[in-house]
Amino acid sequence: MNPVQRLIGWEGLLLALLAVIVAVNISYSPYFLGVENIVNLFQLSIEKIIVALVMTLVIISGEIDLSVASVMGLAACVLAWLYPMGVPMPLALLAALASGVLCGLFNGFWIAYVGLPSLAVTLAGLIGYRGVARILVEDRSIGNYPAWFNAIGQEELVGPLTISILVFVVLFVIVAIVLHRSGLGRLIYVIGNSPAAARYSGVKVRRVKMALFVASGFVSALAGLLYAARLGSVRGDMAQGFELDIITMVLLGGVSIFGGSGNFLGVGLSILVILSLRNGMGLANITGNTQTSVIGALLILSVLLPNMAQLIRNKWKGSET
Amino acid sequence: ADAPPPGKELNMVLLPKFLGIAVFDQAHQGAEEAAKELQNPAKLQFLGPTPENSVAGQIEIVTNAATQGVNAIMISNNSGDQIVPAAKAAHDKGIKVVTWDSPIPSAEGEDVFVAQVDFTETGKVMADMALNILGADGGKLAILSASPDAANQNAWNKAFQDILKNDPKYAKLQIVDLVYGDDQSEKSYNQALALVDKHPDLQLIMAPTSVGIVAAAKAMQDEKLCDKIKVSGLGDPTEMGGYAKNGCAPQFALWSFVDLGYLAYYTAYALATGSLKAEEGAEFKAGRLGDYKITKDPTREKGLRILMGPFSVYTKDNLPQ
Amino acid sequence: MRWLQRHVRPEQVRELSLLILIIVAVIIFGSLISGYYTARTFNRIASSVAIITVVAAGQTLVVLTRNIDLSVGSIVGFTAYFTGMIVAANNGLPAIVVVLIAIGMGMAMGIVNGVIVAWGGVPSIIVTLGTLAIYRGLLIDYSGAKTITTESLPKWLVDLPTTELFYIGSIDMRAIVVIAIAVVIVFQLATSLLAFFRRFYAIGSNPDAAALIGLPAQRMVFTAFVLSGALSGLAGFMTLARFGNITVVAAQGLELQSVAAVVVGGVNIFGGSGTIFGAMLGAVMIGTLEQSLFRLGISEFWRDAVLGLLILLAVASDAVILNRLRALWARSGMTLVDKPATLPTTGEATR
Amino acid sequence: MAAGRLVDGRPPDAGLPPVLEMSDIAKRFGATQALEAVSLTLRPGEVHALLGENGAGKSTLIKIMTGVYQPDRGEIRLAGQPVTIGSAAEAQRHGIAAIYQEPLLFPDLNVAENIFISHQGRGAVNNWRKMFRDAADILAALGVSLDVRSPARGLTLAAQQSVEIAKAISLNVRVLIMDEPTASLSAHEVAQLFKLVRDLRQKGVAILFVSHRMEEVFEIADTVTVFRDGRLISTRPRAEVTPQSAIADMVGREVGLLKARPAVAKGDTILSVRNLSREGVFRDVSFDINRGEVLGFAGLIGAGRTDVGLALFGIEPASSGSIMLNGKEISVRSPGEAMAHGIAYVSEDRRQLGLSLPMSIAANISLPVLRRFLTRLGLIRTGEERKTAEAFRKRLAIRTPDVDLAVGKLSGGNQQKVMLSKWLNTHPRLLILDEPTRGIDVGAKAEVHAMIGELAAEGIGILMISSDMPEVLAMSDRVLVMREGRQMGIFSREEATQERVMTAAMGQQEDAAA
Ligand SMILES: Nc1ncnc2c1ncn2[C@@H]1O[C@H](COP(=O)(O)OP(=O)(O)OP(=O)(O)O)[C@@H](O)[C@H]1O
Ligand SMILES: Nc1ncnc2c1ncn2[C@@H]1O[C@H](COP(=O)(O)OP(=O)(O)OP(=O)(O)O)[C@@H](O)[C@H]1O
Ligand SMILES: [Mg+2]
Ligand SMILES: [Mg+2]
Repeated sequence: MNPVQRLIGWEGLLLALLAVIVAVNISYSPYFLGVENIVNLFQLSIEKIIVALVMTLVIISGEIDLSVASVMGLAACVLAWLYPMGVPMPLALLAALASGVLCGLFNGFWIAYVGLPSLAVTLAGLIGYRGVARILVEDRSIGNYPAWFNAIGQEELVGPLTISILVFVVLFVIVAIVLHRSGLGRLIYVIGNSPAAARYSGVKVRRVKMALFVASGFVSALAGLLYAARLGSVRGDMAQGFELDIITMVLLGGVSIFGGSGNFLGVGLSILVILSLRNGMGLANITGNTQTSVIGALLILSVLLPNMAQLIRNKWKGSET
Repeated sequence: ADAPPPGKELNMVLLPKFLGIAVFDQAHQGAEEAAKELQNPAKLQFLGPTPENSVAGQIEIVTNAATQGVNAIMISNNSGDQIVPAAKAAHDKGIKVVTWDSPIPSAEGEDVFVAQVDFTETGKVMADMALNILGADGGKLAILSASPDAANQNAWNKAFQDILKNDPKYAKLQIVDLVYGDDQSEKSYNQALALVDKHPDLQLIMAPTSVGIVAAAKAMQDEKLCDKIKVSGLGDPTEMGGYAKNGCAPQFALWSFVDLGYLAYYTAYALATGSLKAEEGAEFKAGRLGDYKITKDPTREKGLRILMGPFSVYTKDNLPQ
Repeated sequence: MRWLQRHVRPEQVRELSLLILIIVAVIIFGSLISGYYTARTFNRIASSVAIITVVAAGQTLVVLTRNIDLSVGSIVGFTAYFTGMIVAANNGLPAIVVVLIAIGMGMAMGIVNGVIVAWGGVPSIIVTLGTLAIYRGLLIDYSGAKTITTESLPKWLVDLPTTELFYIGSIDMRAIVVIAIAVVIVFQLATSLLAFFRRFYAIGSNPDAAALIGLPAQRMVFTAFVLSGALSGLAGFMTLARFGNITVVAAQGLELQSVAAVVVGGVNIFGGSGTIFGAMLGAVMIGTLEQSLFRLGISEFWRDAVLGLLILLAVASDAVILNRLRALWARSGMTLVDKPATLPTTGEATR
Repeated sequence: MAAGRLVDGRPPDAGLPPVLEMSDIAKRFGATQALEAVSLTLRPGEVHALLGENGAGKSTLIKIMTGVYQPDRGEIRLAGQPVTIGSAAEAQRHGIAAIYQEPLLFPDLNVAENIFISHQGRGAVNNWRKMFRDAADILAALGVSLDVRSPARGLTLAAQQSVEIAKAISLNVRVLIMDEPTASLSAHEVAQLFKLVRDLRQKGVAILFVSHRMEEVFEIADTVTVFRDGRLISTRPRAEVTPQSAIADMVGREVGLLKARPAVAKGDTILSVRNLSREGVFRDVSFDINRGEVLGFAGLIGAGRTDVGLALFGIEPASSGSIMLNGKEISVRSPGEAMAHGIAYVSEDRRQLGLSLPMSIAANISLPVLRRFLTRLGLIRTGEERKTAEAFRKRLAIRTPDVDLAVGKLSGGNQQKVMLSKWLNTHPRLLILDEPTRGIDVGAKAEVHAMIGELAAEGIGILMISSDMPEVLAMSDRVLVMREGRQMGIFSREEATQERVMTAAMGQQEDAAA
């Protein structure tokens, strides 16, 4: 299958899936199409899908960042730690973002310059950064931020849209262009496909990877702050376990875990699929564990079914793959 | 005080911390019982998140419930103040928000908290059990709590620590450590053992969590330490019976979660029908449990509460058959 | 150097370095913690590491084939819970049957993973991310939120974790620990001696070549997942025995722990190299740190931070060492022997 | 086994019943008809050479024999019996083994295991001692001594190739297929290999031998078959074939044999290297390259030539010594710097280091100079990119439907051409070619040589690492010979004869050293 066919195949599938889910949701729940609900549908997972955008780049480059959720938590906790000490809010926010960048640099250093597998490094990060977050806030739950900060996460800004949602939209467009139109995007694919060849072509592989992890750290921190703004208070366990959901979104989008392939249309669609599915099940009063099971099954089937179809087609064409 | 009018069709949601924990299912039974008594034709929704996704899950469920415009939500809050925006939103839409088992610390977005017992009372009960076990000349004890993020746990521990500090009666009881088992048997078990290693002269492990207390008891039994180190705290008699008998846990306390669910339902129903106003001094009759009164919550300045009580302290002699 | 090369293979060097790291760690902790060198400390670490070790052994097999099994945590929890339920219902069951039930359950779930990965051609991380959620979901659904309690279990099972099988000096070897060690020994031998198991390395090392020489890649991958499932099942049984009280959150997060153990243990996450023994060392390393840091009196809240850092250092130090050695190995790898007697005959042909 | 009757070493005779017959085989890949109505017969004790341009279908036919691909049409008979070869495993069971164009080893397994794993029973228990001993013996027979305990990772192509061959002969085969086995071997090793092939022939094994090196084919083959565009053009006994006629069949036109490049007038020195060394890899390499000059690098595999190349290109920077470009001392710490100085390096390993196989031809060609194709905002001007690619496609006659095709889909030779284009696109002043014609057919080879000539004429300095002796002698103005990381001498075009270069490469005393 050439890339074009594959693209149509995969995104087509997701699109069909999305159509079905939306149809079912509409028929089941009168509330689904309500503006309020649509906004909530995004709001409830907005931080995850923001991080999913950068995660896409990281995975296509053949790496992975398991530490994103912990970085989200850490950034929020840095804020929660500084603000009560009387540090002015803007400074506290900058510091929080900086902490994300630092985590990114740290990951990037070990992965790009020392050459450790990202899975190992960011696994350590997953544990370690969460630990630092814990050190900062311990068992406290810290709230009472300035109203304008909470507004960022909660108030509707343009029509019914919150700042978080706008951030997501803008980021989506930017990252999509970077990946599919820019030189950097090209390099990301090449590195994902054949790192050695990239190096032998004078590509600054290390710098690109470093850049990706820093971006990942920064955006995760940003998302963490948006999360804090949305919930209005911060605890040590913030965003714990989000990494799996985020990776699920990216992989369901048809991005190869081995790097080198995948595209943004797919990720966009998979985000819509997962969010509307969750929301639909929520409105149908389906409880948490069933929801996660269904999404788990969906994740598997969405790759399994096309493969099966392909396999059968070949069997019956009698030719090898 | 008069009972709420039966037979009203009210959509109500019962929301536990997360699914799969025995005590919450007992609360569910109680609520169902109340629902039958009050002849509410609408089905009671028992919706919960999965353990690993508790905070985000609870927020999501509350938000969806608001979207569906249910009449009342009963929350055992696991999200500290992070649930506030969601709860507020629901409350602003005229939905009655009742918390039970674990309240919203700031009490924002909450009508009333149905308290199983008085939290300072809890501290006292824990102190008394400790005193009874360790005797007049006291000794060293450590707290094995659930997660650092559980509001009610933290409140209890604080009350416990305060009373030991301030009341000369308990002067000889010394708290040497506070650790968390995250309501996971394995972690609690290992934590208990670790405590033993770290404090050679430890005499009592106080675990105000139904998961933690059994794990601790099992650990002491396995290590044949029961005669040296006792276990106490808040535990489910059906799980703890054995340890009460064999002396590993001579005393522990709990309230009836069935009654708690029952009372929570009555409260929410009464509020939703308007027969009960969420204000200090308001009274109503909750079926078989009799009359209750809404009072200020001493542990939360803005909060209102209904106090269920009482504690039942269990020993090997009064275990339920 | 030459001698070393003859007798030690790179991945063994990797393990040696890790072993040294552990020893150093123990010495440091020993000097900081009074009464550290006791049978008790050993018991603590050993029995807390036992379960994760068994899981990590299965994880290693999977990782060798360039796959990963993130569902192990859910499998362990699932088997622990339902095995518990079954024994609770009929206390009379002979031990061996109980163990087989647990292993069988795990195997079944491993088979599901394996079939989908091997023949469905779905990347393992996707499959097991899915089954991670599904198995746990099923557990919550069918548990009816009951807790398995020590009460309901037969005595032999409750006592198993503390039964001492034999003694080495003052150290008593407990059943759980012995099971783990047995698993490690069996699979270590198998993976180094049996052609069948060597194929795991081949497939992970170069799938294309494996296909060209006709190794049944799909069957091998399938086998790896089944074994991982079975071992998780066994771990489930061990969990039931050790903790007695099983809730639906049992063994949550074990997947990451096992991956951590495997990674620290020097198993190449991209397949092809690493050993069961290494994975065990990885588990021991982490277990030692966790236990000892607590004993050191490091605050609850500091532990994870320190742990994360130490894991990273473990990986880094051993990777650096290994790269050096790899280079050395490669360099002196080949020497083409000169045979002046047979000067190239191609000469004639070109004239 | 058919071979059984021949072990007494009776000379092979065409009268024997064929081991393997393929009739009317066809295979199509999407647009390309890789094979069409091909019929081929292999007899015991016969070395059957298969010639054809890049993309003629040689490898495809081989992959069909070894069960990697299934033919769309046609029949395969083994010792008279019709068979279907469903998988590589089946092919092995039938006694068919193959050595592929690119060696395929298990980097993490040690050499011995690499040799034996393919035919160990599933139930087998490794007896490492015995395995190591047997492996060492087999390699000894090949005249290679490898540490059989060391992992295959990091072996040079040559070393890997030797292991591949050892692997094949360790199973007792009836049909041995060699797809360009000599592509990465030096003359010395080729000689060793051919000894072996002759032994096997004696034992009655049928050997299918694919090579782009005429002289080898005529040295070893009994029968010569020529492919063109997926069709079988001719099958004749060697005696009836001349190089010219074979080439004519291959390309469908007359092509001159490799002829010496006219010496060019010396320009001034571009690059002068002094005492360049890298710890434990190579030492004290010193040479000059003038504008428009081709400096050949000869030596056995593993002599360290590639490493010198890598040092100049900044991949593995030298640890000491000096590099002067146009009289200015420069330091090359990274490929980026090297390219900035106008140095380009065309790798010997196109699959791993040279190209990104899943990416399109155009993307590969633009990669080193991607900047040139970016807008101010850093977006790619795909139109420009494709235009450039098209230009090179014409200039080097790359066989492909279009430049958006993934490079991996091209045949070996065409991939080589794409790699060349990629580096020519950087407009280098100094071009380092590492095995530039490895796996390239005569037609393309001639083109590449012509290209090298042109580039030199344009004033580019060229450093050509090659294990193809005739090529080195014909193309180079001067030849530098390396051996085990040391420079054995530099020979002027006049001094450089086959014998002298060889002797130097083999480490015999050589006074003519410059
Ligand atoms: N047996 C071996 N195992 C691993 N690496 C080897 C071996 N022999 C040589 N090498 C590596 O190969 C390089 C030297 O061979 P190199 O390829 O440079 O020689 P060459 O003359 O370029 O041969 P080739 O014709 O393959 O390019 C060095 O990097 C050396 O480390
Ligand atoms: N997997 C494939 N998919 C599509 N086309 C292919 C594939 N394999 C080979 N081809 C095409 O089939 C034709 C024959 O390729 P093949 O590799 O057999 O040529 P070859 O004679 O081996 O060339 P070379 O001498 O360069 O190795 C080429 O046009 C090639 O592009
Ligand atoms: Mg070929
Ligand atoms: Mg070379």
